[in-house]
Amino acid sequence: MDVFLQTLVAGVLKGGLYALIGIGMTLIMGVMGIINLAHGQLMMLAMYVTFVLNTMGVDPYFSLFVAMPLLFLLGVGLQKFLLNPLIKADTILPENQVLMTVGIGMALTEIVRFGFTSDYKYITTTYSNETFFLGKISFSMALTIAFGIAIAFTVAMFFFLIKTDLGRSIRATAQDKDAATLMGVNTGRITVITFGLGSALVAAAGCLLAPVYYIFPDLGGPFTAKAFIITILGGLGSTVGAIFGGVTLGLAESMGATYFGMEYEDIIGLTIFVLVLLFLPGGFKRLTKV
Amino acid sequence: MKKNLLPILLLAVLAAVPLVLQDNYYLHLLILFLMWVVIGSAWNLIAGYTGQVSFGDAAFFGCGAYTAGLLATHFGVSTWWGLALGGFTAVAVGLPFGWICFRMRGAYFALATLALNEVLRHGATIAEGFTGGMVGILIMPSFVSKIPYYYIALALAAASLASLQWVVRSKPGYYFVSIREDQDAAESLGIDTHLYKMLSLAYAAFWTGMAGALYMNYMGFIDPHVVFNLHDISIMAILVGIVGGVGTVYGPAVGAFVMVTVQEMFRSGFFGLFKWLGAVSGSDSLVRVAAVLTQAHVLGFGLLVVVVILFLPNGIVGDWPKIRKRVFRLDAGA
Amino acid sequence: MRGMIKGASVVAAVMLAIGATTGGALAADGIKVGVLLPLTGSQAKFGEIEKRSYEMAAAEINAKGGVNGKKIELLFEDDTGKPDVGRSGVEKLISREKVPVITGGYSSSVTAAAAPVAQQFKVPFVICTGSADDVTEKGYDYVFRVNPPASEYPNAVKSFLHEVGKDVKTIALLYENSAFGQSSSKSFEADAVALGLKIVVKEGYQAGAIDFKPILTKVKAANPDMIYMVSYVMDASLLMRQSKELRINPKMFVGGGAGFTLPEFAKSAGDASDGVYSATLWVDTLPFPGAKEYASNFRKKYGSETEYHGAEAYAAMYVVADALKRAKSITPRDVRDALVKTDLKTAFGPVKFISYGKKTQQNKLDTYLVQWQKGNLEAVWPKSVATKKYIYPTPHWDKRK
Amino acid sequence: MAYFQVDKLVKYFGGLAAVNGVSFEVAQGEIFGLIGPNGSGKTTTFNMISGYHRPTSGKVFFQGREIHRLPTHKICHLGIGRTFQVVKPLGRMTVLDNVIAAAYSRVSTHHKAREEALRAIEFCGLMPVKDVLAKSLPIAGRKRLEITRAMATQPKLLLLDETAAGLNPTELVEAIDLIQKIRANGTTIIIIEHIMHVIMTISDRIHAINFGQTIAEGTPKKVAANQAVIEAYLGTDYA
Amino acid sequence: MLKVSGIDVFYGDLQVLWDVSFEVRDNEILVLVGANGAGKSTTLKTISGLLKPRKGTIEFGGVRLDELSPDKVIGEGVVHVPEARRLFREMTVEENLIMGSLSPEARKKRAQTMEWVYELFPRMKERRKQAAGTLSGGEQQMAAIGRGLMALPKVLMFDEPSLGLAPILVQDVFEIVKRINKEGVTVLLVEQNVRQTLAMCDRAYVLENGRVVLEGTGKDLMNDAHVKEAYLGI
Repeated sequence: MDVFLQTLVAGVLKGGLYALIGIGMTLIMGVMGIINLAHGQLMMLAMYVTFVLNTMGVDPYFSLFVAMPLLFLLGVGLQKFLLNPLIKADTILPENQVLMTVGIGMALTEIVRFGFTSDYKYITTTYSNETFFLGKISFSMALTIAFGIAIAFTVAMFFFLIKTDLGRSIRATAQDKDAATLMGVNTGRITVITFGLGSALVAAAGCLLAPVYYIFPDLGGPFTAKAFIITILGGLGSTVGAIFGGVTLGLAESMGATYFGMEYEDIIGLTIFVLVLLFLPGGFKRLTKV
Repeated sequence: MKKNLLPILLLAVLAAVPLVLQDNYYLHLLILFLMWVVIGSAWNLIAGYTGQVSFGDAAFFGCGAYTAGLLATHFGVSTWWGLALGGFTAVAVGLPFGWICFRMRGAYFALATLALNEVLRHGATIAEGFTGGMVGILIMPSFVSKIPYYYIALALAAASLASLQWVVRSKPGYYFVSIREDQDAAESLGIDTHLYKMLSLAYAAFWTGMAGALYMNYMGFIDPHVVFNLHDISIMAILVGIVGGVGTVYGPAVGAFVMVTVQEMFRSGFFGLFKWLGAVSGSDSLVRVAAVLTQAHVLGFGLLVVVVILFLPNGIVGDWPKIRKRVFRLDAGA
Repeated sequence: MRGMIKGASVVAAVMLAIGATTGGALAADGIKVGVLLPLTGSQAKFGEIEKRSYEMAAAEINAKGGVNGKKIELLFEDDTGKPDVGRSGVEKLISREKVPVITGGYSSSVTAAAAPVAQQFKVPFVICTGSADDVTEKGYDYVFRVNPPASEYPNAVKSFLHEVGKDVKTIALLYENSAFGQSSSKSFEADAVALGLKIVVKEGYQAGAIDFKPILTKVKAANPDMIYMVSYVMDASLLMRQSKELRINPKMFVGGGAGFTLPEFAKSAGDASDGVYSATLWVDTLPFPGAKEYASNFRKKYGSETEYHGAEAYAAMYVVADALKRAKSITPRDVRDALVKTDLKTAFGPVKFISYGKKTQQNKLDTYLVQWQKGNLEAVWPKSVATKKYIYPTPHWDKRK
Repeated sequence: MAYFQVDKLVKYFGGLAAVNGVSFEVAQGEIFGLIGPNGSGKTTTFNMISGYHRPTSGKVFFQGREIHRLPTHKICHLGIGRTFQVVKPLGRMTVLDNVIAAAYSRVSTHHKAREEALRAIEFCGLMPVKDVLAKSLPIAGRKRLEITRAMATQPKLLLLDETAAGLNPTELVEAIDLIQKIRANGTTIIIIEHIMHVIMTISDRIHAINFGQTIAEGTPKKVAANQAVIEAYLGTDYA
Repeated sequence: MLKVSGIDVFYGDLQVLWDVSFEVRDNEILVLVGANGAGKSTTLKTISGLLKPRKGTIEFGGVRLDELSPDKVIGEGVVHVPEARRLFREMTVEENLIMGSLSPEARKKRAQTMEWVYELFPRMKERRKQAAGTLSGGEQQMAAIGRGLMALPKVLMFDEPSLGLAPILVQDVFEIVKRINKEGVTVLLVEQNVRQTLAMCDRAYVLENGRVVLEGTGKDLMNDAHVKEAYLGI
């Protein structure tokens, strides 16, 4: 029972972070209909920002206030100058934008490698190694804080999308771009803002992950994959779906690691991904209608 | 007939290369180039002609390589059997996959291929007893000289290009392009789109698997990370296709040449040009430039992707008229 | 189309021309030694340490008159950590640069791909780090290895268990799914079974996991006497941090080489690293000639710490130079013959290429056990080289200050 | 049994019925018009006949055979060709290649396919533009290409979906001529058309639907006089 | 007040409008009629800025609309209720209405306008928390019109509002259009439902193959021989 509960807690805590990673991707995919294969790389970049700030004595949680705006601007720039121009390009492969994100991801990784080498960087804080216990179940302090902040961000995002004109415009663009244009939404600007927002959100995830994980240029790829699986699980453009997707993936990985073996962790994620694509296209969103 | 003259001429030149060029280093690069011609052309058929972009070519490449390697480790037969069977193993993996996943369209299919590759990679890593896991498979290459490998690679490349040319000019080729252009219209013209997508996938898997088997034989070493590699195989295959020109017969061949050259150029600091210049001129900064360039070779790759997609979305062959116009205009300006 | 081919052939011609002019250009009157290392890519950190060690050793040798008056000139080839690129590098060294001897070889896979090339072209290859067992089990007579193969890393652990940790009966075995992790965990498992120990948990994992709690929870439930981990530095640190979080209390935590000896491990894991043992191949306190000097010179020259990989490279350079000195002529064949007769005391330990078991031309070395004590890495086993006494069993987490 | 028959076809999308119990029969050699206002279910009916949509219920028979469960390509092979209301040219192929791709449904060598294709192109009058990329054709050319392609599959029954829409008067006359030529060639035709005088001129019989249901059937004259048709099609007089 | 002068419009390489000119006068109901594919929807899309004319100008109250992006056009008070409603299906009715009032001015009066819209369409008030995708066809049309009204339009352009509606609902829709017009909104209507629209409009233009072929008052056109043959007579 303890083993089960500990696994459950581990999975849910990890899932909260995953949700935050996924929500940026789900927004971008929902609005632009493209898969951003540089998503994890953006997170990696934010982690380096956190790292640099940390060497200057800034706590990782405060670096949220720097990393998020920075990555927002970067996302805006990428969308504006590299991705938007492709919409008009006449080419055989409609996946050009996706391939572009691959290129962007590679370039980001290598630029970082250039500046920081491949060495592992890490951030140790007073709470990095702290734990508290509920009964026999241990909770990592840093992961629990991260979980709390991640959920707070996700909820804030939810209300932003539901309650503000900008949020509604983003949702409207995702649902029907032309109609949104007719309502006076500058959809070009919306895609740019959305990419910025998605980048800022994944940057937040990076800041939260930094104290419990470590930092190296190649860490983006696996997280891009996770973000994508979460998005497919949750359904495009759905914040609530991203929470479901994140926690489901976190739980599946943890349970799989405990009861199958840790080497199957990634295979489990991939299998869920293919199964959902085949049998539940639209993800959880289709079940919950949110 | 005149159309075929140029490729035949080129083939003759390539066939004569080892007689003139005894340099193993260049032969090695040429073998890699020829291998990429095979992989790039195969990718081009499924992505460029049929319009089903694959992000998981490494899956088929790895199947071919592991077929060859496992035959050697488990049955003690020559890895050359891989060249006979590797392609078919890749097809055997590809067909059921395609049967299930071709109901997804566009980017979703692309990501399913990526997932296939990841599953195979993890599988090959975990199934240590069978595949040797990450320790990999090491064999003694059959030939000391590169020349036999060169001719085998050349034969594969020529055969794959010839088959590609034949395919695109026959019924399946027309059907593939029809599917790419408009799947609904294709259906109404009596095309079993699912079947023909599978055929296209089978073709691509076959040749990619063959290239994998060649790799095993030539390199003498594989492990899951080497052959089921997203960046080094799958993305490289896409780059070869895009840089050369998707949906053109010779595009990937041009792409393979450019990519192998560029890769080696960055890795070796423009073939030691800067180092040499530095040594000759005695300037340290040139040596440093060479060092920086070498360090940045993957970065160069990434930027190349960005630039090519932005400015040459149809590749060198596809956008050749555009390039020529630009270059001429530049000439005029200068 | 036609124009394009014309363009391509021009590029090819230029390429050839550049290659032709640069190839022999550096042939001064020195002796060229090829070095294959990962200088970019994810393994570049160690490639860099090894490169610096090679350069340091070569500078020392050249300062003392070089090889019979000729200076050693190092030609580095970047393998980027990828076997095919590594192979290109070796091909280039052999056929373009015509080097009489190659050394280096960091990752197992690159080394495995490069060794047959050296063998086929009959150019001696002195491996300094690549540890996959089978590279020296193929009977290659032009391949030499200075470092012990992966399967021998835990030898010191075995003798420690035999003499001190007699009450260790059950073991949990966690390893990264890499060539090194898989092969060394396999051989450790065989050794442990031979010692009559019971493996209660055996789990591989993909490097880079965020959360090891699921398997650690399982380990905790199995309550082993010893946890043996083959992990790279950051996974190692996470494993220890999370073991602490979960209050897992075996009698000893042992790292199987790789990440557990690096300073980053201790810094990143913090107090969770205290008391952790690790197998290692070298520490600078070992009584080998030049070991201390090497470490301190390295620190002086580059301002950073070296570790066993660097010592391997440093020693390999001396081994190569020694063979070049003794060789009848500077041809691959004669250098190889000289290498066979190597008997040299190096900073990394004595080097002699012998055959044992299935292995040929393999240097046989002891391995050591180190332990983190109050943030310092101390050699604790065998007793003959110990700098501090081992702390055994490791105190329970709750009982630490 | 009729040459071609549609029996109580029903198609629901979500909860809404797009087609709700349409039945008709077409005799061999006939030109059969299908009319109705926008959104009345005409194209959905075509989509069910040609296999793009599986009917929610109801059946389709062709030459005595049930075909409503067959995939689109099989239906094509049985001899039912179609054009699309929203034209679907294979844009980056030449006109000739478009038609060759279609001709391959009957022959398998390149030589024969090309021959067949050229014959269809000749028949439909696209010879002057045969080497032009399909995407650069103007709308009339695209409509004609749709027909040419369908003809190259050698259909016994041809479904034409708003072939005349967007054509100017000259082009209209040409289109009507072509349709009549196709019929004279022995092909049965079902045609959806909005332009009244076109459909009234060429149809032998007309079937009118609205809201997915049949409202009238008969000769053009009879249907044109039908009050339900006038109301549905032209709107009730607004007083 | 809205003046379209000699516009040529292309989809890629494909020309769909040739030299189209017409004007909409203050507070009238103007109808564009024509067959499928005649270019009616294209004309509306060009006015609202979704498409750019290669030639010609569009002027409204002294402002060149053809030089503005769609969001600026709506700011000028020219609002387009698109064909097939195009509601945001996953948003509630109320959210759809809010989406209509994004321009700064409309925003300020959002609450008021919404009251007005609910007055016009009491059904919408009942359904305001319901996802737009779950509404019936007629209700969706109401919501789409309401959404257009939320922008406080000076000119409201309707693209086939009767599409797919039962005759009784079609009548309702036209009733509403007339009512909106009476409240002071100029209406530009595109319809296939020729007889009814010609009966209710002030003036009309006939489009054929991307060209204006006829213009006149609704009555005149109803009696025109060509119109009779092509659209009314059988």
